[in-house]
Amino acid sequence: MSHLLPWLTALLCFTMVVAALVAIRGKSTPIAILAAGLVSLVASVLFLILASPDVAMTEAAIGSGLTTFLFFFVLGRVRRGDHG
Amino acid sequence: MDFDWMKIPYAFLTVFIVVNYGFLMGALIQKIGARAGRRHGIPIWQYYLDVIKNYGLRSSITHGVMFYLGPVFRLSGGVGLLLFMPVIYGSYMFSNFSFAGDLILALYFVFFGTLGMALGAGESGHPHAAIGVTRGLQQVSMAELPFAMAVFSVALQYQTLSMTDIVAAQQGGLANWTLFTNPIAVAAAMLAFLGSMMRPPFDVFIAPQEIPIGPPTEYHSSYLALMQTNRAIFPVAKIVIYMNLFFGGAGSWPELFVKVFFLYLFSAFVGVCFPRFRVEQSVRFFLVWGVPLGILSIMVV
Amino acid sequence: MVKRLIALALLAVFGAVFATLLLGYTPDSELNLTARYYAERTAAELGAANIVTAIVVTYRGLDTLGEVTVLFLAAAIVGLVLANSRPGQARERAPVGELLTTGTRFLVPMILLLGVYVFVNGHLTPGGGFQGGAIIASAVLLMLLANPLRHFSHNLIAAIESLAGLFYVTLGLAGLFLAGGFLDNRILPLGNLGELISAGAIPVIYSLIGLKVGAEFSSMLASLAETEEL
Amino acid sequence: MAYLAMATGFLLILIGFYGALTNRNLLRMIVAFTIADTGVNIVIVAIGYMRGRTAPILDSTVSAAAAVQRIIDPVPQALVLTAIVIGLGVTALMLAYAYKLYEKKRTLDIARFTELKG
Amino acid sequence: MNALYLIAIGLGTAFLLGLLNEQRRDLAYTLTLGALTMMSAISASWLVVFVATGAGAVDIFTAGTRPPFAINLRMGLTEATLTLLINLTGLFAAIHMGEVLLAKGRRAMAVLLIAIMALCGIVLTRDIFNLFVFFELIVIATGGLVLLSDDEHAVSAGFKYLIVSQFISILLLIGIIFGYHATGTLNIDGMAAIGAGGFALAFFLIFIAIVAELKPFPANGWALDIYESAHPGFSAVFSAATGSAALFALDKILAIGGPAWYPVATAIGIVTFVGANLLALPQTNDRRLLGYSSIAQTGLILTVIGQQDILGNQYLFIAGGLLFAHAVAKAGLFWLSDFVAQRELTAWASLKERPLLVFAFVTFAAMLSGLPPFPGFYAKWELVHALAAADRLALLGWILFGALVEAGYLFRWFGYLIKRESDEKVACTAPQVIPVAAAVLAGWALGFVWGDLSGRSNLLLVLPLLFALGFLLIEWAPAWAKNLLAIGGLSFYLLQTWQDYDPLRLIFLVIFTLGGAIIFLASFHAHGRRIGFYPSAMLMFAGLVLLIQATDSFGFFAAWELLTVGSYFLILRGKESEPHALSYIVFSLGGAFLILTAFALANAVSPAPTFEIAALATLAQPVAPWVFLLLALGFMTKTAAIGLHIWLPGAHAEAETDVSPMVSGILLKAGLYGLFVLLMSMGRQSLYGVDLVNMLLWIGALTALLGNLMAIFQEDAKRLLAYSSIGQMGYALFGLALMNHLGWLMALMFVINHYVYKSMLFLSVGGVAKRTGTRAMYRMGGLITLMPLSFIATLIGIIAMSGVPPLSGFGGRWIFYNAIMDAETRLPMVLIFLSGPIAFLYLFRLIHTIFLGQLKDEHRRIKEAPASIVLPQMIYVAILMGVALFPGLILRRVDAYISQFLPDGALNWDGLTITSQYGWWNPVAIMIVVACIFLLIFGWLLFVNRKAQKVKQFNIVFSAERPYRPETTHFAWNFFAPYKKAMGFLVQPFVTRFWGAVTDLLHTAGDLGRRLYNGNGQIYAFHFLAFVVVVFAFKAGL
Repeated sequence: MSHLLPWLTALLCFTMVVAALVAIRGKSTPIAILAAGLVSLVASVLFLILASPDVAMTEAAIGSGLTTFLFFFVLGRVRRGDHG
Repeated sequence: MDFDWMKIPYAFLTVFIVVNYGFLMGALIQKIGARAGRRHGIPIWQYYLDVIKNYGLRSSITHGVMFYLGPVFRLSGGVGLLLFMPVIYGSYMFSNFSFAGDLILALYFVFFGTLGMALGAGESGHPHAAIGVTRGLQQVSMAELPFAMAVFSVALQYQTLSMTDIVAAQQGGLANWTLFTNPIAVAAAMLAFLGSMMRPPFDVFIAPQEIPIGPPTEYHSSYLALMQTNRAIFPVAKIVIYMNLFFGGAGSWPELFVKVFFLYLFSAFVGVCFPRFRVEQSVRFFLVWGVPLGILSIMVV
Repeated sequence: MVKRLIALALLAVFGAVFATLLLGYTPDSELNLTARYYAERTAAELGAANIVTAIVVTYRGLDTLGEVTVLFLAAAIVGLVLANSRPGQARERAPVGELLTTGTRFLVPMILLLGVYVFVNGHLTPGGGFQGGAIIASAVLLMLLANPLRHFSHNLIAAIESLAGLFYVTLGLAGLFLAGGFLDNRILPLGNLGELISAGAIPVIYSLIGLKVGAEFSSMLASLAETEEL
Repeated sequence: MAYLAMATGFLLILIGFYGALTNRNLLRMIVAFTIADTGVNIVIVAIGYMRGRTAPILDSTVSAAAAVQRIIDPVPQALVLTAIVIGLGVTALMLAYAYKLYEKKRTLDIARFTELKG
Repeated sequence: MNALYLIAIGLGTAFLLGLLNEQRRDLAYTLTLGALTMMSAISASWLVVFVATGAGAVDIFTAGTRPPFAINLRMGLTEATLTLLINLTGLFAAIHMGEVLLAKGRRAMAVLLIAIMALCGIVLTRDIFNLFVFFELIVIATGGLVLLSDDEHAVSAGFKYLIVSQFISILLLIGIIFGYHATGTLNIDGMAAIGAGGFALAFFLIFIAIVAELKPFPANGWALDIYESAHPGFSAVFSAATGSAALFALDKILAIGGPAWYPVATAIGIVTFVGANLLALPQTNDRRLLGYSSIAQTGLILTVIGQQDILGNQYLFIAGGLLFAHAVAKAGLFWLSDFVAQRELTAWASLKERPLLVFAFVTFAAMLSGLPPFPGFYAKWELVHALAAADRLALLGWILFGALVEAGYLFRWFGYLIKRESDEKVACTAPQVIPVAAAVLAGWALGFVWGDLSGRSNLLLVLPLLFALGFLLIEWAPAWAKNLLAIGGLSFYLLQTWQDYDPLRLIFLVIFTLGGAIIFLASFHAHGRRIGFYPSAMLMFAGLVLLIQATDSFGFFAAWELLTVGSYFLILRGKESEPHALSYIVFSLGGAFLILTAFALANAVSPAPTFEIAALATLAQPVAPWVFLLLALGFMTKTAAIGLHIWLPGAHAEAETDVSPMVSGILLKAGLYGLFVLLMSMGRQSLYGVDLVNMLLWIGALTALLGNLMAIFQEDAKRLLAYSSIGQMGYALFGLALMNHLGWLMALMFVINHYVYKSMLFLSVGGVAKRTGTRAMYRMGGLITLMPLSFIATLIGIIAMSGVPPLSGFGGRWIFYNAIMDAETRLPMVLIFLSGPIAFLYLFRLIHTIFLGQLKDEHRRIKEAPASIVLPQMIYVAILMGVALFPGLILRRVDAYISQFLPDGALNWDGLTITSQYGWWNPVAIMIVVACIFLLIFGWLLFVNRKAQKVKQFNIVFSAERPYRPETTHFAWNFFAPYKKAMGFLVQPFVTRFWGAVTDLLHTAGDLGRRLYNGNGQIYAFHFLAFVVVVFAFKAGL
């Protein structure tokens, strides 16, 4: 198990970077938001690997959960004019 | 030197001599000028006639207090200037009130009459009076500059501001005259002299033969007589300054008469030869020719 | 395009700075002074098994108080910002699915319970007030999703939030009088390490935090939910 | 591992910054910031990580006495907790602002809100 | 009270508000105010304890654990003062914003409370992460409070702020965590003990993040938008409280970085100070301008923080002085801005109907400009001295330059306030008034405290100044009563102190006091209460007498600033004087800064707590010539030497009738006094082989010439006199620079004469202008019969001034000629020779075109000037006559006094004749001779022409016509046209163009800088990142 951890970490990191790039450069805002949420979610797994369960929980609950919902709330309100 | 009651009759005597000399010399110069122009000219006693006539005329008008006082200022300026100077070198009798002040007093007192006259003429309300005054002032402001510098140069040369001392330093022969010991200063001063003698080419502000402009425009009768009297005294007094500073002064009245006459003639001579300058032209003239000479004279002394 | 290039150029410098930091970084082999103190003394001093919690609630309690205040502020300001945007009357909305409604009814109590569990056990296990608060808020979120027209009592939320906050501050002040200082948890007996009722005031405080955070998140969500679609 | 995580964290920060600098859409800027925030959190946690140690929680496997040798540095974790919550607060606030701005101008383009300048 | 209560009360109350019913807003508001009051009281109690006992700082532990394992706070003198400032600002802001807080409800109040609490937290905490948390609280609270504004742009401003804050906090966090990793602690003191050497990069990130909270130029666009759009009540907090807290935070952080980072802080600070001030120049929006000014002031304090290595134990005094002056004044101005309906600077004119608000504005502007008696003045003094002592002259120069620019726009603004028109009515409500009043009180109280702490004379205990300020309290009294009091005060002061002075000082003192009293006689013509006149005038006179009193450099400089400010207010009272008063104050302050620098340089080489003026004599190379140069330049701005003269004509001409003589006849002498003192103590100095005194000689001569030359081309009588003053001051400067006995005597004679005849002429012309309603001379004419007394005064004045015997002016000329006989340099004399006759031209113009020539129809019924204006003129005529006859009365003693310094060439005063080594002069004899000749001739004329009658106006010979229109017959306009043709090239407005170009350049720079701020929040983020990069490069290159 432990020898797999670095690979897993690398995979997670790669995923985060890709997701982050999608969030930044992607055309669609909802997908960007989801990608950002994904970054956060993956990060919380990474935190677990880094022996930080408290942080992992928080990141999962707040960073990826609540934040994403907040985004969608607002996005839902302003969707029509979203051409920026 | 100090005051002494005897100075009062002496002063009157000085004034008397200078007035007569002034009348005669003025007419003479006028006549010379006329002859040079192939005209007959005025009789030598013409100025006496004019003055007597004008004193005799009774005028009943005045434009106001300053108007009334203008000629008084004018003549006071001339007489005062004369009396504040040692006219005849070495003579107690004709050193008059020179104990009251030195060369500087004389230089500044020149303006006393000018100022009063200008104010008097101004009150007449005649625009030409003001035009004349301004022209005169403008020209004289620049014309006086080389002279002031020459005076400074001479004062530096002799290390004194006393006119008597300056004359004293020039005694002992022609070569001791400032004319030869400090020719540049004299040259500068003589340019200024031309400018301040109200003769062509620097006479645009007096211009008597044209439409009447200039300070005397509104003056007539006894006012004019006072001014005519001053015309006799003032140039002489002024030339005396030049004579004392640059031409060895005069040890006696005849010497004075001769020197003053030739100096006066000099201005007349130049005047005959040149056409009249406009004011800005004469200002520029003195700026370009007089001032550098004056500066030079200060620098080399 | 120029903007992007400039951005890249600027970020290149930052990248260099970060790279320098990264390359200069050597992991500690031993705990540093502060961490060592916490590792050695937390259990004895504060009686909390979860050292992170002990730090969060007590040693760095002032930070946490500030943190809670950040949320309080954010909630208040979100409320303020959106205050004028609230619609005057109820909006027409398409009904949401039956599944969601039913699911909500079933799930909400369980989620709430889970949230409470998380913050009550904060001093023992991973998790605590913030995580628990977030979980509680997710219950509210669920309810909002199920019934967008639901009107939450802002006063209720505010009251919970305020009371929790007040108690928090009061407990902190009690530390001044009863124990070693502001936010000292030893105003209550420390109990035995690892038990639920232990670690002095930490569970109480963390619970208050949980309530407060939950209320604050809920308040934010509710405020946002009540805005009008533009 | 920590290096990798930290590098990723930094990379996320840079990506987030880039996004915030180049996206004119308000919401996308905020998204970019959350990514950068996540990056910061990763960096912080990575700093505290020590190979071969466990989470700073005392339980049956980690006794209080052995803690010094067994656990990783708890402080960064405490800090990250705070940072995450603060990040959420700021994000929420920015979202509310974005909504308000949109309400005013019906656009999310940051370049349109330039009445105040000079 | 434990300092933690500051936080607990703030937070607790904020939470408590949530429990209240949303409808109980009054209660919530009361609670808020109560909490803020209690917090203020706690801070105040700490402050009292620290001040009373001198106790050291107290550490406050949390969590029952010692630092670095738990967060600790610290309460010391600085912290107590700062938290008091913050809490009071918060309290008054809450009062000020009462209406909007009540409207928005408890949430808004909670946000405000938390903001104030967090600011206190920033000040108190010793933990760096805790600092971060508090900063985040501030960011969010700011984001919320911005919204209290009714400006719809506030939202976008807030968003821009949040964007940049995100960048800042990310950098800060990274810095903190790496700092922690390097040191194993988060405690600031713990980190400081280890030092930032091992984690310089991380520290850089922390540093730059905190610096960014100070809104450094140019990465501060967002802050300006907030200042512009936020509610002014909050802007006050944002400027005064947030700025102070952030500065203190930076100060704390720098303890970690250590001295290696001071230069960085200094560089950022000074760039911010100068840059923000430049950008403030072209602003027209009041709040945005205040924002720029706030940023600039913060930059200045940051500079001071960066210079703490050389400030020693003065550090807190200086930083505190600047900080409090800035905070109180800025808060006050922001609050004041609420009285103004529109946001243009010119709209502030609506305040002028309310003298108390004007007074408040003056207080704040003076505080910001560092004028006495406010804390900034003392701080500036010490700062400049410390910088000079450490040889950091470039920095010193930039600081003063920035301060000058700042004073420029502040006083321009004040000019708008006083001079522009506005229809708006100002409504005052108690919540608006209380905070402003509190700020005013605080300002004066701080002035007192700082004066007390300064270890120098506390200006607010100086009697003449108090006397002047006392007039503020009796503004309700009628003008005549105040006038009596002013005359009495000046005379009393003279009576009390005249024995203390040597003859030279006594002459100046007499002119300043008795001279002032005589001019005040003319002020009896004013009716009503004449609000603002007496405090300003007496402030100027207080400065003048203090100048004479001063023996050390501090007293001298303080007096100098006081008289400058007083005279500025006086000048500003003129109808069209707005731009002229502005250029006056800018030039004067510039000159004052030069003087300050000179004193600082001098003090630097001969270190002593107080620098005696007399010690100037002991200065040696290489400092001495520089000191000389700076002082001379400073004094010459006051005497309006050529090149520095452009402020004078407008300022003197546009001033009120009785103010013109004050500023011309009296105020100019202050500059001469300075030059006297300078030359007396320092003598000849040369720099790079150039004899500086010789330079002065040239400047004096040029000034005399060009001043006079410009005077002759003026159509405006008072302008003519003003230019004439320039020329006259040139003469006096020339005399001084001759550096011989008679030169000084002449200068002194000019001091007296110029006072007498210039005051007289200004009064006379002022009286005429008052009656005719114009100052254009060509529109006057022929007034001699209607205003004979004014005419006489003018006549005597111009005779005296032109130097024609027998009046006193001649004495001056005579001494002058004797003096130049001794001079080594001859060339400058030429200019003086020329300027003499030119003076004649304008004097003639003055008297002719006003009193002679043709009377205009519309003036036929005017009367002599009011008796109160004529009376002093007659006194002057008497004085002139007296001085003309017996100059020895005054000059003899001075002559003897000067002999102490220049023994050669003293005059001989035996009998009535005054003798020098070259010539002589007998004023009495001259007078008698002239009078006799004059009277004789006058009598003769009366005799031959006794029946003369005055004729009517147009009874003149005029080309055989009788003119009928006085306008066409009065030769007055463009009087000296030929001269302009011939000499006009000398009076091309080169100097005006030069200074105009300088001003334009500054404005253009400011305008170009403004383009940076294009309003796009994203671009502001670019600015910030670029700023970080630049600072990084700077630090790396250091």
